Amino acid sequence: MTELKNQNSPFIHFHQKISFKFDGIKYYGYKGDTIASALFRNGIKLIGRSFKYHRPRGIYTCGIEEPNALVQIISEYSEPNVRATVKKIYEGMEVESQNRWPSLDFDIGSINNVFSPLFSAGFYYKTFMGPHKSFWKKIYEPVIRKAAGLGKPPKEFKAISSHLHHNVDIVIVGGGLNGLLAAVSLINTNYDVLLIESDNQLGGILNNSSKINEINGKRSQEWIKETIENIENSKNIKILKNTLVTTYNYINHLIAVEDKYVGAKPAEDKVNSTLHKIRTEHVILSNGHIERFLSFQNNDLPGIMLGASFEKYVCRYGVIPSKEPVIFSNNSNSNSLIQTLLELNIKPKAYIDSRSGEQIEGQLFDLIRKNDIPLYTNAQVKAAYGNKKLEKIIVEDSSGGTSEIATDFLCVSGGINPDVHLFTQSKGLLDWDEKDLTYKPSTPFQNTITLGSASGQFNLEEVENEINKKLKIFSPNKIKIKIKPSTANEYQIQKLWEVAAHKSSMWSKSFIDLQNDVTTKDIRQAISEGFDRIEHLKRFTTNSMGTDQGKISSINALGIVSDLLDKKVNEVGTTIYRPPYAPLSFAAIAGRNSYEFYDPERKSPIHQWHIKNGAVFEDVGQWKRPWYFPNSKSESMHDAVQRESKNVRENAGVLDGSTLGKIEIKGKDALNFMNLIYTNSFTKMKPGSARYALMLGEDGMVKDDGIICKISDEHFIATTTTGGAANVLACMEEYAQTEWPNLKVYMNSITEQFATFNISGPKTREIMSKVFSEIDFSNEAFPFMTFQFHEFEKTQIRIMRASFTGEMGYEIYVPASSALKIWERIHEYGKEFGLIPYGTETMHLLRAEKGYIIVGQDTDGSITPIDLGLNWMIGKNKTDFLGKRSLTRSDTVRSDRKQLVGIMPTNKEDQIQEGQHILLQETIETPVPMLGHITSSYHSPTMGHTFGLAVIKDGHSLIGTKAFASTSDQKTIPIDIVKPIFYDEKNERLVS
Amino acid sequence: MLVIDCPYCGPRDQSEFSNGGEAHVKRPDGSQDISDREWGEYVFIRSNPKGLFYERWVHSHGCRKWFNCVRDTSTDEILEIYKLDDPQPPLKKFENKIKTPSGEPDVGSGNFTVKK
Amino acid sequence: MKKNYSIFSIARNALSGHKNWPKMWRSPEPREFYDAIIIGGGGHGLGTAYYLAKEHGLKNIALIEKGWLGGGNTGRNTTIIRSNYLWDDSAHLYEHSLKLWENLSQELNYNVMFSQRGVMNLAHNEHDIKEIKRRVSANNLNGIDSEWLSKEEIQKMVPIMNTDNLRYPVLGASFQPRGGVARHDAIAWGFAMRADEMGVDIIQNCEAKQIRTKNGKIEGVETSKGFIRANKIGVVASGHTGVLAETAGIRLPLQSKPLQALVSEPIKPIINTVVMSSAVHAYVSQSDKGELVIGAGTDSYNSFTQRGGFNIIEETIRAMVELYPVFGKMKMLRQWGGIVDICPDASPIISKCDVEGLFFNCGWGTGGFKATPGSANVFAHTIAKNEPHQINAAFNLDRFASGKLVDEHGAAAVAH
Amino acid sequence: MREVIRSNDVEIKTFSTHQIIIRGSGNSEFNNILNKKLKLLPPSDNLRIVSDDNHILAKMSFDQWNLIFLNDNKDFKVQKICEDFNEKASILATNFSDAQVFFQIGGNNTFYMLNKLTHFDFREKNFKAMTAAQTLVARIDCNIYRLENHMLISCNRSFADYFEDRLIDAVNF
Ligand SMILES: Cc1cc2nc3c(=O)[nH]c(=O)nc-3n(C[C@H](O)[C@H](O)[C@H](O)COP(=O)(O)OP(=O)(O)OC[C@H]3O[C@@H](n4cnc5c(N)ncnc54)[C@H](O)[C@@H]3O)c2cc1C
Ligand SMILES: NC(=O)c1ccc[n+]([C@@H]2O[C@H](COP(=O)([O-])OP(=O)(O)OC[C@H]3O[C@@H](n4cnc5c(N)ncnc54)[C@H](O)[C@@H]3O)[C@@H](O)[C@H]2O)c1
Ligand SMILES: Cc1cc2nc3c(=O)[nH]c(=O)nc-3n(C[C@H](O)[C@H](O)[C@H](O)COP(=O)(O)O)c2cc1C
Ligand SMILES: [Zn+2]
Repeated sequence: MTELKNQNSPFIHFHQKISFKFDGIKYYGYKGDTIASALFRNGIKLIGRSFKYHRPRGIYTCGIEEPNALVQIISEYSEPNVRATVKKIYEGMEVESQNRWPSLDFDIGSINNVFSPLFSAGFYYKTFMGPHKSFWKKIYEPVIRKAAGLGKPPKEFKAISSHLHHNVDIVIVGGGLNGLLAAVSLINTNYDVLLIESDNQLGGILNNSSKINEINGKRSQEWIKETIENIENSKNIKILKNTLVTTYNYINHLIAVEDKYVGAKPAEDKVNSTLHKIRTEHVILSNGHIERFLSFQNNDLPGIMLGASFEKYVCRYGVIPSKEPVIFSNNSNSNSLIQTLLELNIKPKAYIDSRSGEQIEGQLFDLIRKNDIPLYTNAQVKAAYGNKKLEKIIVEDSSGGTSEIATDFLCVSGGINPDVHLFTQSKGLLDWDEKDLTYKPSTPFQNTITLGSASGQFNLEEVENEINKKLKIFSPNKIKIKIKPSTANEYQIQKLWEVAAHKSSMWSKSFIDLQNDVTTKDIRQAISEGFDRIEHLKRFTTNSMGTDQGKISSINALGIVSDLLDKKVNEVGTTIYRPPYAPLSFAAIAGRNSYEFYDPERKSPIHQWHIKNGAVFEDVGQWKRPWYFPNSKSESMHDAVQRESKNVRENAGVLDGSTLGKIEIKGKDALNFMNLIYTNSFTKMKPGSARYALMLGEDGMVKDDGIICKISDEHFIATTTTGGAANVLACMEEYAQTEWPNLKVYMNSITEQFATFNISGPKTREIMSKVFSEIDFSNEAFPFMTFQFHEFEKTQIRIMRASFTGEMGYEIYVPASSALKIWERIHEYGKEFGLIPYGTETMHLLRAEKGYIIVGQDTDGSITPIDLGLNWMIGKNKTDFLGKRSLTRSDTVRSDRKQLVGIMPTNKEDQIQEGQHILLQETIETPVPMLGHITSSYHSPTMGHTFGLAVIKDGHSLIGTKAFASTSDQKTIPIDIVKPIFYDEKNERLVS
Repeated sequence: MLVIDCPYCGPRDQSEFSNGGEAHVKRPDGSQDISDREWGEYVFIRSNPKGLFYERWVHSHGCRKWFNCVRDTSTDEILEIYKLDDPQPPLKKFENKIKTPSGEPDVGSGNFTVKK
Repeated sequence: MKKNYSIFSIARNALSGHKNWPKMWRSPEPREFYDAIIIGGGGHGLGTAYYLAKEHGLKNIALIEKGWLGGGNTGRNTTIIRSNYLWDDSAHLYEHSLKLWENLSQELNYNVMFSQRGVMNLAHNEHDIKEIKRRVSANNLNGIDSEWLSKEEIQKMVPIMNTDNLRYPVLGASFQPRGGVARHDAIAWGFAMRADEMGVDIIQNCEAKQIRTKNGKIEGVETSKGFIRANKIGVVASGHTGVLAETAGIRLPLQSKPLQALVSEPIKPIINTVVMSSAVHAYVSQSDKGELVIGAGTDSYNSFTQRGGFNIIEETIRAMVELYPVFGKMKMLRQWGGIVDICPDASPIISKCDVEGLFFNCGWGTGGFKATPGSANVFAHTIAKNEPHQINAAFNLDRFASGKLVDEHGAAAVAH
Repeated sequence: MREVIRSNDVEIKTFSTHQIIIRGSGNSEFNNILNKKLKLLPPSDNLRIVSDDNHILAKMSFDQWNLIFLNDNKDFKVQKICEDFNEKASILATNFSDAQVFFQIGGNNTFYMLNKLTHFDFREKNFKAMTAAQTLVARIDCNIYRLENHMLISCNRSFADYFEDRLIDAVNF
């Protein structure tokens, strides 16, 4: 086959040959070629197999609307479902066809075509149910699933993609004729303008067809060049090329994706694509139109293509898919195709038009006559035939006579639609145009202006007028433009939704959705079964659910349905256009917010020390916390925790508690405010003392806990849980602003300002006295639950006597910049007393022995303070605090609620397991009634066996009785229900 | 993503804000003697209109201030933003402002892309 | 006419070019009066009508739907089905449903393609592990299949998952083998067809506008097709239930929010089970057509626009590519939203109310598809008997006054 | 000041400095107290910055002022200023010197680089010189100060490593 070039195409670099592989065979194309245009150059027409029937398929379009020519790009981590009509080739590219086995030419799956009469719409709902239901799981489903999908899964790849936000005044979507003109009108105005074009060339229709030869007396390419220069020189306009707008959200929020490697292999270490997130005041949609196809028997054969696409291959890509194509149309959009071909001395083999001779534009008529092109008017292509490619067509004319035309190529045009996808995404409403037989934008919902084809304005004489009128609100530069079209100015079309089938058989098919193999027969069947709402029809037949979302076919389907139901198309409606406009890469959406930046890591000021000392970390929210400190590589977590715990009980240990939330509260009404926020009363509390406090939700359930330091009635410092820090501050702010605006109070988070070290154990006092030698740590000078400010080496620190482990202890609050210095000092002086660092797991174990709860572990949002046995923490005389009223609801006062208890295995060697449940019976016959569950459980080095905390029904009165705990292997162990305290019940060690 | 015009900072992307649900819900204070049911209504029940809605937002990643607005939940359009101590604007004021008749169409009408 | 579907009926129809299939359901005009009206033609509503006719012998029933059958959340969800819920009340309800799912294709003679490929919930930190182990234990004691999977077991089942090399590593998972996915539209259509066969009037494009009551009793409902009298009304309108309840003077503890989902382009099978992760918010399964069906989150604000912010999609996708590095080269084909009605305790309401003859089935939030047959079944019982089935007794409206919530928030992976 | 990166027409340095967060009513008494102490009249317009050789004083929202010390100061001196403010019950002054780290960003591509990380509208007409803002940058809370010739961004200390990595990444990709 000789290569057919249109050397006039300015976009193809004919001197730059590029080699690439398709299904393992090497081919050549030129720089600028898409995979599709390059394959045409090489005479390849069979590109893939269809989804359901595995029918041979070729290239149907020349752009993003392509339903058929989807390929796998092996050389880019095997990216599936790439449109051959968009993706440009580069040296060394490897492409593979999809959905065929063993080969494209001989595909076993095509046997489906033989059985196709059985695979009617929705056939699977009606079959695969017998003879027994087990057949579904064992036999039918695996077979169905195997057939799924088009391309193969891609390979692992962490693509680099970045995001870029824009804030502008006007976005112009589409840099075709109208987009360029809109930009020109905004040159040097006060608006920030972004002009976005999906192609790598501006100009749109001017590049893709010969419709317009001259603008303002210049050749159109010359005009484009000049225009772009003018736009680029204007400071207020920015042009983004290779950027596809995919999403038009509320408040003019647009998402667009920019391909950084067009016609080149993406580099692995550079940004491959950019996701633009654009916020603008106004949007101008000048994104053009889409040509639709025609339905007739076997309209899917390779060799059949949209007429405008054929023209685009010739003009834009400089390749001529066929030397003697037949053209079949019902409208004037293909007129310029004939013009284009004749200019290249190519004579179409025949022109078939469903319109009558009188309806056809005079200009076209003359052209056809003059060039002696066989003309069929009032005629339709009834069927196409061929083996894996088009060989002949059957034409029926007005008299009902048929004739056969042998041909390898057929260009079809069923009319054009404004590309309304983005407009409807923005929630603009469409209206059916009975003359042009298409939906057109009607009422915009946002500040949206549509121009040119995108507005359904197909008359070239109107361009100047439309722009000047619609952009008036911007007081723009006035556009003066003289367009010299090559063919008719006006658009004209005749209704032809479907050509009746030629000799119809069980196997005959006219496709309405090429990708999903939906035929017009399927549409009829759906209507007959009662799926007559367009949304039902879509879901029942899968029409327009492919990767092309029915861009070239959905209007035809609407037309057929409206005829079948005898309704106006407007009454049939459309299915919903949803984002994205075209499939949008996951990598682009993720941008840099994934992988190493998935979520920030928050680090304590002495994080590096922990790393150096071998800490194993635990994720607590965004924080990294030392979990335990193994003393060697081989020490297990269990051993480390037992060792750390024992050491704290016997000597001393120190924990980095810097992640605890810390809030400073101040103001005239601070006391009042704190009394409302927490269950406790702080009224009688002495300045300088500290108190354990609970915070509830309005539903009465425990939300957070912490220690409150009272500096004065006007000034408090509160701690919160690590996970609850942000919520507690937000909650305080909310109530201060919205419920009690009269209370004069301010709060600041000081979490980040201070590091917190919790030191505890019997040797603590000695260590502290060494570290801070000026401070008197005696019981009298520094009693339990008090705090003091001190100056240490010219920085202010706060020390509080409190403990979460059950041993006597202190919490030291030091400014973050001094943290490491003081932490190291503690270790230095503590060494001789056996001080070690310990992690969160040991802290959890020790506090559980002491019966202290962890909010979120021993509570789950369904536990009140009363359930926890913490009635004493509720300020009895307070008239109000968050959640107070909820504590007296009928369910919260029930005595048999789930309550916190301790549990011990009756046989000490039994293991109590966290998360298991408490039962009254030994044997498990499901469903078995559960009393509640084990919230915490550890092996205690002090007691030498496991123990736990549990919340169980009526727990408080069950203390002293026996029950059973389930185990993860579905057995039970006998347990004793005990008070939730296992260590130093009298608090002697705390106050010592 | 909405753009919300914070009365203190100016228009910002919605990602900076947190939603606080219905506005103008008065918390019964502790001295009030109310039934379980009335209290339950305060804790759990908020209006949920399809249409004009008094709503609270907080500029949580900005100035941390709370404010109110009137938003149409059928279109997401924010019609007025006002500070906590500003008077509650009467809904009458907005009734005609919504750009499309029903705003966002009814669930599953399937026809809403088309002008009737 | 009873419709009997099998490969033989298809072959027979193939011969006549599939032109003579019977209609799935009639399109009747509403009568003046019905014993019971169901408002809302989603799976729950259609199922309710079906069970009312089938199990309670009610003859004079109408179902009114403002748009098209199954066009609400039934037609737009990620179809995850499981019953491994934490609390006894929830577990019994969802397990009741799961059992019905297992026989539904046969019962309806319509293939709902319930695919029991298993559902996995990932744990990403110590807290997740604790929650999940607790839930697995509760499930087992309730007789529900549920197991704890180690990281190695997960890797075997889902080899494409990145378990270690991510910000929140995968530490384990719960797995319910009997869970899975189903064909969402089919259950609506199947219920509708069989309900219609038993004489239920299914009326589409009929919007309930105002529920009319008199002296604390139901009178009927004002619709876009006129006023219809009824003895009993069951409201199953999902996101719109709160709006309808308000017309009868009932305030429900519901907030309606957009919940989004998306599908990728179709590819050959790569993931054979359903994987959910609450911590990083990514839910995925692969449909029989080949798309990845991915569930995202809700927007923070109330809205009836069936769409949400792009930020929600972004959150989900970045978690997806982190968990599954092979998805970096995948593309999103379509994203959409549905309006879910969310209850404060993340559990549904299946209850009567102060108005005699008025019943609600709502609050399913982000996870009611799995409950479709079970919820419909016990709701039909509640309407017919005027009192709850023991399975839905806990899901009453009184709980918001008494405080006896069924709080599924604490339980990891409430959603979907 | 430590240089973080200088590339692609962006220059980023990082430093920590003393800072006090002052909460109060903004009434004349409040202004007087600040003015007396600092010789700076607190801005009354929201998000405005006033400065002298040693201080930046920015009004961050209607009841918060951020006081940043540009030159090295002694810890105890700042602590003293804090305590002096705190003498008044109606003022809460918090020493924030260790709570945040600062990044100074300059160069022609500053906004382009930052807009990879934030939606914030840096256009002159919406964010004039000598104004401040609180917003999300790289998904975390930041304060931004637009000075005459460069920007200052501060974020919480625990995020410092992360934020620095994000800035470098944004310059490079
Ligand atoms: C994106 C998404 C993902 C989800 N994923 C899952 C999942 O994986 N697993 C799971 O179990 N659940 C999931 N869910 C939840 C699940 O879809 C719903 O809980 C369930 O489908 C609700 O069914 P329904 O029949 O109650 O409601 P719907 O199907 O919404 O039906 C309600 C019907 O009422 C109609 N209606 C409303 N107002 C009126 C009126 N005034 N008059 C007449 N008719 C009216 C509506 O048009 C609608 O058809 C998901 C939901 C969404 C949105
Ligand atoms: N008389 C006739 O038969 C006839 C037929 C068709 C068009 N016309 C006329 O031709 C003119 C066409 O000019 P035009 O400017 O309307 O269209 P155009 O085709 O010249 O430009 C549209 C541009 O938008 C780009 N685009 C499309 N979707 C995009 C997206 N999502 N993101 C970014 N870019 C996108 C395209 O790549 C293209 O360059 C119109 O004035 C029309 O009246 C006449
Ligand atoms: C499980 C499931 C799978 C889907 N698969 C596809 C698909 O392959 N192609 C497609 O275009 N849409 C698919 N959709 C999305 C629907 O087209 C549609 O967007 C969704 O049902 C919501 O309806 P709406 O967009 O009409 O509002 C799927 C939806 C669901 C729930
Ligand atoms: Zn603000």
